[in-house]
Amino acid sequence: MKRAIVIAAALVFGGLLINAIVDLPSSPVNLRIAVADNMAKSGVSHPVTAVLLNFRGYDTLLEIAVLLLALIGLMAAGPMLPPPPNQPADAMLQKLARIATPPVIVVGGYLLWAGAFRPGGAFQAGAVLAAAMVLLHLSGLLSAWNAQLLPLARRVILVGGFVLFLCVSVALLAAGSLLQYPPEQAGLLILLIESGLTLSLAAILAGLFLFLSRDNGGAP
Amino acid sequence: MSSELLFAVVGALIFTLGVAGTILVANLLRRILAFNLMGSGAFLVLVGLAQRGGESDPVPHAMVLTGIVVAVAATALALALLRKQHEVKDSEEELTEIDDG
Amino acid sequence: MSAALAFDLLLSTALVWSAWRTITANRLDQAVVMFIVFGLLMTLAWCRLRAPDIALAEAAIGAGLTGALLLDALGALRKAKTARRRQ
Amino acid sequence: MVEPVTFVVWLIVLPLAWAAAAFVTGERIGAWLGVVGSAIQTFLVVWMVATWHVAVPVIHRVGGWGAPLGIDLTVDGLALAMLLLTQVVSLPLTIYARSYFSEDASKSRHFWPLAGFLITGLNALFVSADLFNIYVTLEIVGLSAVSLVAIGGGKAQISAALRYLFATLIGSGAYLLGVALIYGAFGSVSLATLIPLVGSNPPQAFALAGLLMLFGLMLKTALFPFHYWLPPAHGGAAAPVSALLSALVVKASFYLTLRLWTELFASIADDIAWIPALLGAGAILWGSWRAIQAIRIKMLIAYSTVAQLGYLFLVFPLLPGQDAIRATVMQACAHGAAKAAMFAAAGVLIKATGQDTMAGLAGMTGRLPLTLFAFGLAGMTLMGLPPSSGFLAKWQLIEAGMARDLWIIPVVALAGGLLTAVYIFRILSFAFLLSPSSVKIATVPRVQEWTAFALAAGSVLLGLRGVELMALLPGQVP
Repeated sequence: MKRAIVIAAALVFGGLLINAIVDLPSSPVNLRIAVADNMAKSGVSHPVTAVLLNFRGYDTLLEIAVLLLALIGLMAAGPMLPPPPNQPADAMLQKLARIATPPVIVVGGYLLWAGAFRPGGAFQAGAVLAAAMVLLHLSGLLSAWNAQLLPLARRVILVGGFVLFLCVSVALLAAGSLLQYPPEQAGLLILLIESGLTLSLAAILAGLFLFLSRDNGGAP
Repeated sequence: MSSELLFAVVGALIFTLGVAGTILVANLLRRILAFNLMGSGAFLVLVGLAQRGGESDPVPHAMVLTGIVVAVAATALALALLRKQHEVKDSEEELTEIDDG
Repeated sequence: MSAALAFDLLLSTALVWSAWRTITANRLDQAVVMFIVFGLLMTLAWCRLRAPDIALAEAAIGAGLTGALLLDALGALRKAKTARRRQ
Repeated sequence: MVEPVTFVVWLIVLPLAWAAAAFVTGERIGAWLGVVGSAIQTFLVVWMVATWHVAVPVIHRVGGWGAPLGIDLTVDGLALAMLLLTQVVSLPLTIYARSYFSEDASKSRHFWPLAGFLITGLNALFVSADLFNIYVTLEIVGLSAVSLVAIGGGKAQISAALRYLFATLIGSGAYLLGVALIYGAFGSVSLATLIPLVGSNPPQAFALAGLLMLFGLMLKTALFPFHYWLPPAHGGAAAPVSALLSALVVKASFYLTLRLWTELFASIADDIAWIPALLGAGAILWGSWRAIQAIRIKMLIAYSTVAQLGYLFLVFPLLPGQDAIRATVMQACAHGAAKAAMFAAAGVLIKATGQDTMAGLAGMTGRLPLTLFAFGLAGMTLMGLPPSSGFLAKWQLIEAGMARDLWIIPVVALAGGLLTAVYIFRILSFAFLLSPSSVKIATVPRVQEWTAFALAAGSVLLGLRGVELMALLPGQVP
């Protein structure tokens, strides 16, 4: 009964939604023009990076907060089993991981640097580095993290990029408002923020996996 | 219909599927999948609809990047809670078994 | 009909189909695999929408990391289940 | 001289900073950072209120770009009232929490960073004038609230957190699709840009977006019948968390509902205003009924929240009338302070007796008089007895309803007050009438009793100072 009602409601809703989308006249505001007009003052030449780190940089600051708090929530609530002893993993896989890691780091660095003028940036770079860490973990070269015993250095790396971003945002209050970059220094400041974010994002994204991954291989 | 509008319509369909799934599916891991479908559908509507004139628009691109990161944060939290729930269930069942014995 | 639009129609069908299978697949592992396929198809869709930044992020985070998290969770839940049966 | 409006940025930055610092330093320093940070925030917001004299909203353009390219923060009287409520309630709760969690390092280690992010999210939400930015703040609030519920780590907390998580995620998913449709329809997500563009004949996608966003927000506010997730989450969490959630978190999504209803969606809202009012009436009756039947103290308080949230929605047919907004803001503040006091007092009672049942309260008046007095005062506010702020809120609600000949509103409000009296007296009767049991009670630090009492006394005294609070709202004249 519930099933039939939900499916019927979903059909009606989907129909209305598609009808509304297809019927829509063109929009009165066009932000592409505003973005293009202000690109010269943004400090970067890739429009998406300009929106992400400058025009709507405040969204990004809060978004890193979401990521960080989800990681803390995960540590607070996640499985509390002790990490298993390192499994002697497949030698072939370890060799592969060892060979793959340096180029992956190079790719991450490239993506970070490329973000200023073409697709790429801190998120993609951080995600690629996090993937490398997950790969190292799966091949047994990097052990899982224990949420209950987190060394100070690791905590600092996890929040470092966010704190750097926050400090730059607040320092720029002197110019009048939060995150108001002076156009001449905008490029440099954005690169600084993105470099910090890349390291922290890599740690946080990998942490989402490494804090949870407790029972790989171990017999129950 | 332009390709962009086509993707917006597909996004609407996927969102609807996701909502129905989140409500109807009992298994919690599946509900997490369904919730992710909702998000992807909304992202497709956002970009597809904004670009229905055929011109690329960087503002929704940045919003979707933000949205993808928020979605993975929510998914990881949900999975952590789900795994903890299983762990708690297991240990409590063991306890009752010990009590019974 | 142009080749591009034909490709988009094909991609759209595949997207909706994989989303449908994600919800309706009989087994949980099939559902997770279908979801990862869906993520990869989304990456293609972002390329078609001229959003390479999102395509990169979707491939790395949406399909990659989320997929790894889901597979890991699936393994853990399954192990918990067999452990319970054995008792 | 520094303009007080720049303080609003500090209300967002400060809790972010102490949340991050508390994560690095651990629970002992983190607790102090939380208390000191909340004290500074309270000081700033009080200063803002004291120097507030403008009738037009004050705008802070983040990045210096200005909407629609950038994101604007807008402070008006309504936002300021909510900022005041948030800081004034969270300061005593941080002091309470520092004592409450002092014996349990594994819980407080995560409590402080999460509480900091939660307060950031609330403050940022109240002042954001950008629909997509509001989505991000909603996610901060939702995910940190869910994580806080899960901190206990017990079976009940984890399932409550999961249920809450799915509800809040469906809510924000619906909201996000609404934002996508609005960006598609108008090309902007800035409220200031959108409001003049809507006009009298908006496209169908706009109406659909309105329904999606308002539905998502009502789900997050736990409006009956979407309240299913609230009682286990608020009733199962640790006492300081329950207090934060019931007093503030549900008010945030309510605030957004009110704001979008009267500003952005005014053209479509008039025809459907009876729906939230009807659901609100349902919430008052159903929530009170379940509270009367409750066996556990915290479940009673949680169901009371479901009922009290109903009052907030009763005024919707009277919007955008200024008297209606005043009544509902007063109710939000009264309930915020009183409910925080009640959960704090319940936390003391549960720690002392070691059990969360009404029967455990037998004869507690002799042993914890201050805490029971606090509970009684908070109950007075919820019932709406003079001179409490709850009385002021209900009085304004009844007056606004009668001014428009909507008699049903006063009738429901008075019936709700009677039902509230039933469950408040029921819980007090256990404490007063039953003979003291011989069970030994644990000692609870006095600071927890006093903070609970301060919040309860505040909820009553606000009734005498209601005019000053209401003076913040003249900008809302239609």
